[in-house]
Amino acid sequence: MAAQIKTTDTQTTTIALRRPGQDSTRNAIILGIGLLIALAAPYVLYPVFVMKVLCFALFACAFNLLIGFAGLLSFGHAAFFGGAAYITAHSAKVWGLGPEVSILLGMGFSALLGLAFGALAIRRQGIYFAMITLALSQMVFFMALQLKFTGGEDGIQAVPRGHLFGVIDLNNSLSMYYFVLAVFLVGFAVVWRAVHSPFGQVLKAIRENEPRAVSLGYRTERYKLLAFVLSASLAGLAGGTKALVFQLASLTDVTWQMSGEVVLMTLLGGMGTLLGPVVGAAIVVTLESYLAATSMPVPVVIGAIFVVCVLVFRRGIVGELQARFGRR
Amino acid sequence: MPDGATVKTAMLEIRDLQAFYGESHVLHGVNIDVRQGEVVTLLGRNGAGKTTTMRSIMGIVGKRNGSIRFQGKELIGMAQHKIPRLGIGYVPEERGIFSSLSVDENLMLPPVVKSGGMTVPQIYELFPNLQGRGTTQGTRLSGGEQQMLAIARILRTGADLILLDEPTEGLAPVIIEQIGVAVRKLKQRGFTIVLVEQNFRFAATIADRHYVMEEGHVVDMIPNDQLAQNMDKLHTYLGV
Amino acid sequence: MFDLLGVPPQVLFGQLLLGLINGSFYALLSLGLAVIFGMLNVINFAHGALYMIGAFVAWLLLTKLGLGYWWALGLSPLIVGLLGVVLEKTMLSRLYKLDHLYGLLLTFGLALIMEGAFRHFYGVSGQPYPIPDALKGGQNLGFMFLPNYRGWVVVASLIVCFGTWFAIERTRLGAYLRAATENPVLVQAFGINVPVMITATYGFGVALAGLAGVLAAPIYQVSPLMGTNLIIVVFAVVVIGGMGSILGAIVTGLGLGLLEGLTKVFYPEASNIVVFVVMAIVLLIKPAGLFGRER
Amino acid sequence: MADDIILEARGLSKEFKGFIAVKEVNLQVRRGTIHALIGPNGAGKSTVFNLLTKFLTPTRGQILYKGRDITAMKPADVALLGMVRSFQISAVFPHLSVLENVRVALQRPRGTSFHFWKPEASLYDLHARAEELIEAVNLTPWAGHTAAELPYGRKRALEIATTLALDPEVMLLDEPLAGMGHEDIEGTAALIKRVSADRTILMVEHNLSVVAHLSDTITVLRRGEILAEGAYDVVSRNPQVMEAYMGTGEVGHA
Amino acid sequence: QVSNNVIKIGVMNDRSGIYADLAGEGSAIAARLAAEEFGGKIAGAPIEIVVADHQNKADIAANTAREWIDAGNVDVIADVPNSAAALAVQGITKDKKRIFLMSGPGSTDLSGKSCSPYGFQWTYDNYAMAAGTARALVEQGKKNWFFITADYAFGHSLEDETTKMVKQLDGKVAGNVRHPLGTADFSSYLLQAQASKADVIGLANAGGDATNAVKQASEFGITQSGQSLAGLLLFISDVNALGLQAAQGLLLTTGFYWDTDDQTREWTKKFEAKAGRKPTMVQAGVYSAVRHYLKAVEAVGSDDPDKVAAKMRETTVEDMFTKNGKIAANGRMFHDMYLAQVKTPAESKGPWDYYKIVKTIPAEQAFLDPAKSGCSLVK
Ligand SMILES: Nc1ncnc2c1ncn2[C@@H]1O[C@H](COP(=O)(O)OP(=O)(O)OP(=O)(O)O)[C@@H](O)[C@H]1O
Ligand SMILES: Nc1ncnc2c1ncn2[C@@H]1O[C@H](COP(=O)(O)OP(=O)(O)OP(=O)(O)O)[C@@H](O)[C@H]1O
Ligand SMILES: [Mg+2]
Ligand SMILES: [Mg+2]
Repeated sequence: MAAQIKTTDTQTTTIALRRPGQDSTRNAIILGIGLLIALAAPYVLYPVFVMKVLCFALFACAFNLLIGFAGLLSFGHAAFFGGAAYITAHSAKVWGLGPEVSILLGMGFSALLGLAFGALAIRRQGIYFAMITLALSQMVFFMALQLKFTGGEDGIQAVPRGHLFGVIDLNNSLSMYYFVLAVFLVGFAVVWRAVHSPFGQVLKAIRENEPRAVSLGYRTERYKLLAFVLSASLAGLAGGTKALVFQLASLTDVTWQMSGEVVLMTLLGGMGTLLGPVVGAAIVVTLESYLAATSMPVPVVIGAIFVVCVLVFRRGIVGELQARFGRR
Repeated sequence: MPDGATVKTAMLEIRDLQAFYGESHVLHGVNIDVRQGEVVTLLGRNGAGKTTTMRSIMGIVGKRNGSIRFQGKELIGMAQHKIPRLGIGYVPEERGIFSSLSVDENLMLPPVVKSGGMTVPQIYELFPNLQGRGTTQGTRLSGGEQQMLAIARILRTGADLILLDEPTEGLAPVIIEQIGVAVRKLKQRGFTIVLVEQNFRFAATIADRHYVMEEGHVVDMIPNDQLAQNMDKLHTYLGV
Repeated sequence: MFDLLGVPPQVLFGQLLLGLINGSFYALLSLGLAVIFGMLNVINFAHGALYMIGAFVAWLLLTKLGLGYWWALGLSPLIVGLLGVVLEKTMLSRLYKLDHLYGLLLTFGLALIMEGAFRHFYGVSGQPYPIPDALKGGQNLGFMFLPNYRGWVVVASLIVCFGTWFAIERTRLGAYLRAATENPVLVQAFGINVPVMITATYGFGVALAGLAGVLAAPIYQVSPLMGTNLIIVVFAVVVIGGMGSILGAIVTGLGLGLLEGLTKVFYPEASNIVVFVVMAIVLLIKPAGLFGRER
Repeated sequence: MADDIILEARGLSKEFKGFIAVKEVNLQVRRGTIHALIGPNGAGKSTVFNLLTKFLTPTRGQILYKGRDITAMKPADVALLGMVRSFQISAVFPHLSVLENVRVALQRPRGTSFHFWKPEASLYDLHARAEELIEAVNLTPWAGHTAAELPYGRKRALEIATTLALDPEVMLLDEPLAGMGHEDIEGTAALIKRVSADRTILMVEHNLSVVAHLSDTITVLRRGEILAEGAYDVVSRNPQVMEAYMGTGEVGHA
Repeated sequence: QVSNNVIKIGVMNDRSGIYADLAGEGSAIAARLAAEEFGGKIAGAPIEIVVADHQNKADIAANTAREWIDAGNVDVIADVPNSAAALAVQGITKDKKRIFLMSGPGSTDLSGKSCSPYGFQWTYDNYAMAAGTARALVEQGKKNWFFITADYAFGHSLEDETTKMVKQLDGKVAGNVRHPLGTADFSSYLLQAQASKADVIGLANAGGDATNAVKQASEFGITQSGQSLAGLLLFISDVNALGLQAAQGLLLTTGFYWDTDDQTREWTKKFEAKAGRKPTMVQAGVYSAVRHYLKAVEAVGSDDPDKVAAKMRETTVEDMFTKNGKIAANGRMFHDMYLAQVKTPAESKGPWDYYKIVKTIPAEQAFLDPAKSGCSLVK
């Protein structure tokens, strides 16, 4: 026993937890730089490309909320992402609703879907949870394939971007860009806040020791379900936005490969880190568009990155950097 | 040390044992001798390194140096799964009952390594609680029953050196007495037993000698018959 | 003659028989998954890819070495099994101490690599593989024409399934395996060579996939994508049966084959979803699956 | 008198696939006392605990808490009513710091636990209370460490602090001293005594000297049934109890 | 005047997925063969060919197309199998006024309600494939049909087109069954088809679904028992994959067959030297379309999309792919199609000797009347 306490160590409770001042300045600097880059990006890079990165980054953040902070690996997140894309596209194209309403509808759909999935899947943990979400999302895939309104393998094409609040023309790619950036920032802020909220604390506790959390009076299933619904809604937000960016909703976004891709992004960037998914998404999207022009077989490269990440690089890029530079 | 290790054959000789968990150096040169047919206890506070000593013998700590000889064979460097086959049985502190196995399967799991182990009826006689529970899932047994099962399954294997890590933890006094009886019986049958105990009153009723450990060292060895004289010393060691 | 919901009984018998045949495929594949999951706690996402490789090995043996079906039936599972052993030794074995999800992610990556590589080298339209001469032709059962080869597939997979079930559930081996999943260190401390046992298990589970691949080769196109679609359904089968339950995998595999067969007659639009619907219902009632243990 | 009974079990039974673990147990715990549940291993003590806190559903029988029937409640709801348990095997949140461990319990009564839009800083005002509790179990030097780093005995102490944070009316402690070194036992026993001042404690413990020292009432279980009940002196002289549980007393806990 | 002083052709298709065999690198080779005929240069501007893998994802296709046009100076995009991807690219090329030469995609929408003044659908479309086969079979007296249909929009439309044609010619449909995409086992559906006693079993599906269905049909002895099997969208690469043993007797429609005449054989030799296999109709179509485009550029002396598109429409297509091909207002290139029957192993003289051309389907019969296509460009 005595062997464990280093008596020289003069730890006191006041320095026990995080040091809010220092931490938040550092966060503020990183976020500030990130924001500057994001604001300038469309003048340097191809705007649609950056928008795609943002959509996937938001998707990955949503996914990360679940795996990184609630310890639940969903292998069916494509259902929310792609499902919302269809709803948004349909609302905008067929019902002629405005972009903001369409996206909200898509998001609402994902939230409901998340509630349904969650109610079924939350009862199991770990691999079981992953398998169940995967199977459920396959169901959504087949429905998307067979239902009339989704347009089968053609998807919903030529979705109008419309006018934001009826005023701002989103066909202008810069307005569209800043709209997407705003959506992303809102989503990101929600994730950030949720993680560092009273709710986030309980979620962590549940991940660590569920029976104990129950014995303290937490109805853990409800917390997990809320986390799931939150994550699904944000994934839907990302999917709906993407549908407007590309003006199309297609089957690609509901396949299980898409669910795998978001796992890869999060893993590569760093699970359970806030910026990790953003970095991961940027890398994967860049890589995919780069590989498209080479003769390298894309799945092999993506698969290899997966394997390398799992074997030697589990903390992901951001996780690795944080470990190196001593941040918790 | 005031023992005549040469009088009887030394069954287990530990010399200058160092053990590590990753970076942390836990054992700093442990020396222990156990002779054939003896019951030896390791006493010491939480974290003194008792469990680690046992795990070192079984080859399941991260890294170990020094020498551990069992019946003349060096265990350090030997493949892990060969060590028990030499006739060493281990009952871990956390009991290690398998939840995916029934009580019967748990009992029958460790392979018999030597003849002369106890039979199942003999085991039931020793631990009546286990009788009739064969199909229950292992970890559904109560804490104490699990402890009994953990000991019982090693007795079946015929191992002649048995390492018991805190066999009385969480047991009712009456069961502790039973286990004491069992250990004495095993001793009579010629088993050699190394026992980790916090409960030295219990240890005193069954052991021949006591090693006292502190922060990864053996700091003392007290033969059981000199226990009375050394009571004060022991109290300071153990902080009773 | 009476009709059942407009379907003549002959057709119904035929469909049931076909369901059984398909079911035996599911059973064989989910058995391999269940063995691996039960013992290693790894969801082997690469199972479909290895099934595909099993079929491809058979095809390569035929076209490159001129070795026919019966050779392939022995060699192909062996080769796939060896591949499994290599994967386990070099990669999977490093992950056991971590969250089991990493096993899933690793095998997911491996599946992408394997499928991608075969796609790259052999294209996607697939390769033809003939039915062995001894099993050509078929039997007219009155209510349907049953190709001999299909009959053989059912028999072969049922034998393998129940053989495996027996070996694992009714012998000491199974107890070792289950115990090793839970606490490998302790089982090792009982004198059992756990790493070798785990490697062998993975090799065996994967070899089952390879075997299924060979059995499938003469029926389906030997194509790099053949495993992709199947595997998700097989996952669902395993979830319904109760993950890690050998018997569950077999029984559910057969049962769902039958159910799917019936759906194809009465409501074909739903034949792919039916498995998932059943899964949802089962999970509502029995979260651990039909034969699963709550852990 | 009846008002004095805070927790009561009537005809409580639990069967596991034909095996009767708990049989017709009638238990009355009086408000403000320390009530010990002892008995040989496998007597059903933990099972009774699990039944009372609803981690298991009784096969038969009724559970009354403050006169209210809670037989059909969920475990989390029981905790909300003020009856909180500890576990036989230590239960902490390993990767949270000691302070956060306690804070998680403290934040629960606030009703903001679903508030994912509030900052963590909204919880900082709980730190003072958390530090008090940590102080009470002598964990102050460890407050900033993650729970996983604590030695076993300290984890048990942390668990007690976390339980206390809910300020429960009834605390159920399952073998709170198991696995503790001698140096910790006394302190923890004293702690239990101290916190019992304004609450009721039901505990399972094998360490008889502690049981003797602490408890007002002792219930002895054997094979799922109540064998004896009363004060320590009475119970310990009961020959049946001696036979079933205490033995000759010479190897008892130090 | 050539923009940026280079004529840049972007060949976009699936290079590793399900369309990689029928398009893939082969389409790029075909485009290069076309460029070579112009000496790699027109009006002093070099012809450059870039490729991209759209991975069958419409968003990647859209993204690549946008980037090619905005940042990569690509003048013309070719191929793009996978209708979803092609529709996405069509939208972009229409907006940005770039010529789009579709060889791979089959959706009739591309020259129908989603047509574009810059989009040309070259090789085939689902209507031509389905209607061609249906007409030929019904005219042979096989009037009673049963469909095994992939249960999504593509399969439905293939089935609809065929049904219309069958009914129009006084045939009838005995029944149909719908299977999900990616079905491995067709035995159950085949059994139903067999029980229907129809003359023809029409396979309204594609790729792996179609090949598995054909293979299992032969296992269950469908063709031996007198029913005909019609693949409504099958390519020579599928037949090659199936092997003649399983595919023999199958009827299908194709826009090109390498062994038609000396010209096709000669071109095939050049293609095979680079690709290592015979061309599919999609690959041959890429060649023809790119060649026609380049000819128009040469003629106008500029790569201005409006002028080039107009020129392309004016001139007839004359090459080894087709004689007297005409481009209609909706962008549909009208050329003769062929009804082919797969040879038996005995009839075949070697690898890729797969088809007997049973009949030439004149262009007007093969393709949908532009007036009925729903394309707004048709007055
Ligand atoms: N897996 C491990 N990793 C790192 N350190 C460890 C590990 N296991 C034990 N230790 C440390 O090694 C030291 C010795 O531990 P050991 O378990 O041998 O003690 P012990 O004497 O058996 O104590 P107890 O009475 O609590 O069982 C302790 O300081 C402990 O914290
Ligand atoms: N889920 C279960 N399934 C089957 N039997 C069970 C289950 N849970 C407990 N039991 C049995 O019920 C009896 C009572 O167990 P319990 O854990 O309550 O004992 P206990 O009095 O707490 O013992 P200990 O002091 O050893 O912890 C034991 O015989 C045990 O094997
Ligand atoms: Mg220990
Ligand atoms: Mg207990």
